[in-house]
Amino acid sequence: MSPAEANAPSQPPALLAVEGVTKHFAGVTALSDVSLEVRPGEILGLLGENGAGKSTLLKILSGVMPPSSGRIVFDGVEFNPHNPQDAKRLGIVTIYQELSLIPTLTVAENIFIGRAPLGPLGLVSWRKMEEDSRGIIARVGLDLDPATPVSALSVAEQQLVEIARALSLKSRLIIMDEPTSALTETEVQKLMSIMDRLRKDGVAIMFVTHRLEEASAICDRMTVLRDGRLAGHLDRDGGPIKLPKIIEKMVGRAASELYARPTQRDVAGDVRLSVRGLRTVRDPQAPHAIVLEGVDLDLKAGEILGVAGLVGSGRTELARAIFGADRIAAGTITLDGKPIAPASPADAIALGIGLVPEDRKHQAIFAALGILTNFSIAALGRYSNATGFMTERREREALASYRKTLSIRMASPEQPIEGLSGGNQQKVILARWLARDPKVLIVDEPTRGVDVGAKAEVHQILVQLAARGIAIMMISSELPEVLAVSDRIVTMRRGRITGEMPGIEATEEKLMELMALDQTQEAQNQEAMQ
Amino acid sequence: MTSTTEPSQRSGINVARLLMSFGPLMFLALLIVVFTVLKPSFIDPINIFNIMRQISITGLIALGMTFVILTAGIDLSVGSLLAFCGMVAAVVAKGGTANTLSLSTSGAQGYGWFAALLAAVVVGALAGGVQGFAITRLKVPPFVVTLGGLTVFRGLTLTISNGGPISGFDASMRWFGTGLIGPVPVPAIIFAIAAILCHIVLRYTRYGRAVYAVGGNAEAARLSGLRVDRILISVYVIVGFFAGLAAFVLSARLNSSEAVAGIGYELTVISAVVIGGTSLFGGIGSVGGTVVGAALIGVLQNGLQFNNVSSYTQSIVIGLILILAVAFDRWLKSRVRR
Amino acid sequence: MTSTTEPSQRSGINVARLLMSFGPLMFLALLIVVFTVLKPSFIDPINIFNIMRQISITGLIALGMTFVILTAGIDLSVGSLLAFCGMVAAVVAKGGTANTLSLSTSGAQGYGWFAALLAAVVVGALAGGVQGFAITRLKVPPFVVTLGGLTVFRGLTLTISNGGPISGFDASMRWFGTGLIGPVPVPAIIFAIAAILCHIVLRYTRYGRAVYAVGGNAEAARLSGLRVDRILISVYVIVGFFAGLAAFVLSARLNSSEAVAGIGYELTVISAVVIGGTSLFGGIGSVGGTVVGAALIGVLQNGLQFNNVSSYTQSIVIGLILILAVAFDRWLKSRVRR
Amino acid sequence: QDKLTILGSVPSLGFPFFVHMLNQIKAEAQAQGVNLTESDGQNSAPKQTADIEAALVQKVNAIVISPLDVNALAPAIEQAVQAGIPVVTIDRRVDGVEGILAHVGADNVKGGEAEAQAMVAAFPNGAKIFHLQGQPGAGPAIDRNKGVHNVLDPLKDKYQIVFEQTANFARAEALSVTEAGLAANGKPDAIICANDDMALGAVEACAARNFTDVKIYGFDALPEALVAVRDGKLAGTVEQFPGEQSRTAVQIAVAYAKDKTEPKEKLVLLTPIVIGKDNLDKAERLGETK
Ligand SMILES: Nc1ncnc2c1ncn2[C@@H]1O[C@H](COP(=O)(O)OP(=O)(O)OP(=O)(O)O)[C@@H](O)[C@H]1O
Ligand SMILES: Nc1ncnc2c1ncn2[C@@H]1O[C@H](COP(=O)(O)OP(=O)(O)OP(=O)(O)O)[C@@H](O)[C@H]1O
Ligand SMILES: [Mg+2]
Ligand SMILES: [Mg+2]
Repeated sequence: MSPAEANAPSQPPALLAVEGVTKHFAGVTALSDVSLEVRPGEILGLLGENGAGKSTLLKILSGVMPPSSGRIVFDGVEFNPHNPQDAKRLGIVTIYQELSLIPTLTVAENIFIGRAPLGPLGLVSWRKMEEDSRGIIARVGLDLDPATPVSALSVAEQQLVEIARALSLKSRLIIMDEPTSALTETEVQKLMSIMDRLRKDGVAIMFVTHRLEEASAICDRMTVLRDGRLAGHLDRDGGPIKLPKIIEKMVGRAASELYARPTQRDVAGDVRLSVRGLRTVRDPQAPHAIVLEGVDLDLKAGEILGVAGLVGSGRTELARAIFGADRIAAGTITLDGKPIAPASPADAIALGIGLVPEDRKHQAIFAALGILTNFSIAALGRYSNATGFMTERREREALASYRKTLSIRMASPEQPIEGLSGGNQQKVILARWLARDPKVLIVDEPTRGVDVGAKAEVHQILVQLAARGIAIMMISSELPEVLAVSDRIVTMRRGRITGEMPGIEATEEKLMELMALDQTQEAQNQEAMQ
Repeated sequence: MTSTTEPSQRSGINVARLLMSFGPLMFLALLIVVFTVLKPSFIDPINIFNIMRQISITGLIALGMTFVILTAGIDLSVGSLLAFCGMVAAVVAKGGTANTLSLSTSGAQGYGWFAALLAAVVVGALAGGVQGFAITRLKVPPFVVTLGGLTVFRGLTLTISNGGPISGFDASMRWFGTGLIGPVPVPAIIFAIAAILCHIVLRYTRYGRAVYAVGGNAEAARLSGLRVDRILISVYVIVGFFAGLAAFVLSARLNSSEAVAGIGYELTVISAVVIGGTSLFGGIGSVGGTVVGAALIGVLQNGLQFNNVSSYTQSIVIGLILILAVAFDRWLKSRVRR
Repeated sequence: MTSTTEPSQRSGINVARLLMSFGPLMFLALLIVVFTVLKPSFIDPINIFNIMRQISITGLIALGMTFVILTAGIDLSVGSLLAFCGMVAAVVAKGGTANTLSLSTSGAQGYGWFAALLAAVVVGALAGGVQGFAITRLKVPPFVVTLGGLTVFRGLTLTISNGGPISGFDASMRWFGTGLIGPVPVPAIIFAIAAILCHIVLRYTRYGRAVYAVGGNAEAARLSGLRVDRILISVYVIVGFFAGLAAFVLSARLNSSEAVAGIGYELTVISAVVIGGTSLFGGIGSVGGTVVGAALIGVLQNGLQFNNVSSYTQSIVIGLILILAVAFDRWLKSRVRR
Repeated sequence: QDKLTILGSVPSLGFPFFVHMLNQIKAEAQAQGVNLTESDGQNSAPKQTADIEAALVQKVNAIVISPLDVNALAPAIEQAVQAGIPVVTIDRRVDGVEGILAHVGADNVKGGEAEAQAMVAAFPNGAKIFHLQGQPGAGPAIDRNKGVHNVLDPLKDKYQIVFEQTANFARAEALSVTEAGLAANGKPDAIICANDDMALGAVEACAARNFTDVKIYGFDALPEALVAVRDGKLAGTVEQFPGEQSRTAVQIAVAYAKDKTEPKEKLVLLTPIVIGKDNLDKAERLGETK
């Protein structure tokens, strides 16, 4: 035990102190004079709206980028990391918001990147590496072959792998930038208990999330950022920090209720989209994809259908199959009573179906291209004239209006979208589909990485769209969100629909039960199939 | 950083700023100044027009290549395809494969320049389309398909002409290579018009947006409803078309179509595009950049020849300056933010 | 999920499975069968050894190129660098730049084969290092840097030798190009050993895995604490080293270092790597694939020559078969899962 | 009994000169009633070496080869000689290999000298000269360059080479290079080119500037160049009699392969001449220009 610690038993000295850090980007001040402290054995929540500067601060701490000014002290010594390795050497381990796994390498290799276990002759021992990784990923509740390439994993699985890797490193400070954004309840619970254990072992954790319940449940203290400035600190005072207090600090005014349960809306619409006996086959290119097994589903005009399920339940596959992105083996899809067979997303879009995919980085954004291009790409026909020329004025006007309604924070329409915070990127993608005005809109994790305020706005928007008669299918791993906006909810497990209920009758408990059907029964089903 | 670009400034034309922010252009200006100081006659209109005529051949292909590289593709076959289209144009222009050697225009009794031009661009576009088809349907990477194309088209060309050239076209065809409009060489005018059209297509049309999107993220493009395969095929058709057009102009200029034409052009053409700032990984780049890139190479070669620098030294200098030009651009970009 | 490959199968050698899952290898086998049926003397050991000797030069460079391409880089300078290193080796072996044309070995009074070899590989590695430095520090894309290198090294080579060859090495040096160990040509043995070493390095060392990581996603690799710049520089050093080694073997084989050696090798070498399944976008590929790719090209050329196919037709056939080989591989991969 | 088979190998079929050479070899082989295995060196010494190796495996009865590089091809030729296969070299002579059956050639250095001498004869009072060289490093380019300089260097005072550049044996490049030369140096009296393709490129460049009286000299006497000579566009081109060389070489090789007939001469050297308007009939390929 260090002498400093002995001196102040009640209040251990800070492991990390950030003093007046400022960071400018081209034309943007992302952080301005931010100070905070993290002590060993505590979980510090770092909260703030999209674009508040959380990720920027964390990147500075992990040596990804230098601050424009300010001082960082780690373990009593001034700390100027020049690259991620400098931070790593001191025991600062980071889980980045944008996943930073190497897609072409296997799970095992990603976990052991740069430190593969060596066997005789000093050569890499693949056996040991894969064995060890099996144990490491099991800690976060993941059960897959470590020899699988990461490119074959779902976003959630990738996130778990990344968490597992971070946890397997020797660390004194773990920085987690939205580690739970793609996870469902079960995995989140598992992560929480691991974080708790780490805290007891004296590890300091900085934790960023937009799911405030999570933050409230686990954080000892919170630091809140607003527009790149420090908005204040919150302390656990006996009980967990209350949500309204957090929200007030974040947005600067008292908050209304977070997830307003919908009053029962009268969804009198006809069945718009109908799916019968939908099956998919294993695709050699994506051997780990869930195979759908006879899915039946109806989606009415003007209705929001929530789809709940655990990671790997096949929700994404269902969405992709309807959208024509994956091949269908059997089954029928009808739209407004007419059978359709979209062979590609282009077909589906032409029929009036839209999909906001779950993997923003790989499936939705054009990172280097401007916001304007990103916005209009699915509606090029709408913003061009008969001769194929873009009508840029209308395009810009449309973007400007969505910028206002969705409160997208951006510098200019030409700004590359990669310069936006994650939540703002998500809003641009939503705007992309709103601009198409689809008949059926499928949103897969629509609020992944979106802050509370904006999340409420997104929910509002979905409800408004539904009110205009659009049929909406919303896949979400956040049960409160599903409960908040769905008129009707179906649950999925292992490629099947396992239950259905009206939104107002649903509770988290009921849904959880349907999502996680009896495991042994499930195993039997599996055997019977083979 | 401190000085943010105001939106209003963006649309205004500000030459100094443009120069400052686009390294290759600045480098080009610098080279012209240096060569002019070394030998003032460098900047004689006659030499400038020479340079323009010289870069027009590879420049035309580079325009097409810009489309291809924007989609993160590549086309190595352009040099061979140029030779192939040129031979086709010659056969049409002369009315047969007979190896008519006369350089005099009177010997020609073929189908005229228009048929020759049409044949060249149609064959080029078709050949590009076939390659695009192999890329999208057979899922063979562009590098491999067009490398195959490189040897296939050369073999076909040699087979058609049995290794020899086909020479001697009529005056109306030759005009496209050697004619002048006012003082300006026709090939330079063709190149300029094509560059402007390409710029407009890429910058102001749906199709252009789609090309950038496919190069920026093909999967996201597909999920946004773009017909990615069609767009990919189309860019190879475009570069093939331009190879055909360039072939026609080159044959008209040389009064001869040679089986050995265009060897090594792929590298010159790709250099022009890449020096102009287009990323080989797709999604980033512009026609303006390509024009500057082509001009940079052209000025460099001409300027060194102009000063009768020995060919060995020329190689060394050209290599170093290409690297420097791009390094300088990167350095500028890292200083001045977009 | 239901039928996952069991780990035990992974290490076991299963030729049929390997063939089935790796298109180029199957294609290679097929070609060998076809050529043997056409002309049984094709698989005379002498011819097989000829092929092995023939592919060893570009094969060696392709090994180095595999490292480069795995990082999503490219090296276009290898052909020129080969000529440059060969000339350096010749100067060292002959003890001076005197354009000693005599083929008699007695004329040589230089520093011996070892010094020549050392000079070639050191110069190659240094040249690669300089290019790697320009790529990482000046942030110039590999394509541009090595394209510059292509012309610079050629210019330097021509300057050293004043255009001519340097010929006539002593028997000990020549052994590396023409000697036999048992019935096996020395170049083939050098290639085999180098291939095995490269395989081990890439597959079983941390360095090798880091190379894959950098190619898979450079930014993620940096975030994971890898020294990306150092790794990038190292792969250009490696390919330079192999260009030097190949230059030495080639000079020894031809008993002459030529200023025009290696022209166009970059495409052959890159083809071998790409046909072997290495992705130009980095992160995916293997040394085994490269060896198969090099062999495929070598067998194809030799086999066609063996059957007296006309040179023009050869071009056409080679181009088509390269495309087909890769298409076949893609087709297999889309059917059989890894 | 099986027909004899010979290998005919040329440096590169990318150049019309060698296409002609191979065609002549082919024709003569047919006339002699032997099979011919063709080989295109593709401008690469290893490739030409590999072709010889393949031919050795196939046990051809004789080899007729125009080596891309006299030094680099020496080992392969030596290998053939050691395998007991008669080798006849054309055009370029390989030194240092014992046992080559015969060499039939016209020296490129001599050709370069002839070309320069023709120019000197046309301008007895001196001239301003452009010189377009071949591909740097290539054998013929080196030799022809040497020949030109052998003649002109001693006459430096009268004959100034004001512009000397490579155009890589290519017509398009020669056109560009000549344009640059004309812009930089004004009109020359003569342009000496290391092959006909470049000469024809130079013709176009001069024509575009209306410099029709520049005397342009080519090399190889390709049919196209002969036409240009006839039309007065080229002042001359160097004839090396590749057809005669090739046919003679095949005759020697076949005679030996059939019944070990030793050639009358081991070294057949044809003297290169410059073809001008007045001696067009001496050109080997005049017939092809009809
Ligand atoms: N590379 C960059 N270039 C320019 N601006 C940037 C860059 N990275 C971040 N910014 C800007 O800095 C601000 C803070 O971004 P940051 O990513 O830190 O937000 P955040 O708090 O993590 O938001 P979110 O919750 O959405 O992830 C934003 O306005 C963003 O646009
Ligand atoms: N197009 C695809 N390519 C490769 N793998 C895919 C693809 N689509 C889905 N998968 C795989 O399907 C598996 C299960 O999908 P996924 O986990 O997305 O289902 P889900 O029910 O949508 O769950 P969640 O969205 O919560 O992650 C994952 O292992 C993922 O890798
Ligand atoms: Mg963030
Ligand atoms: Mg999902």
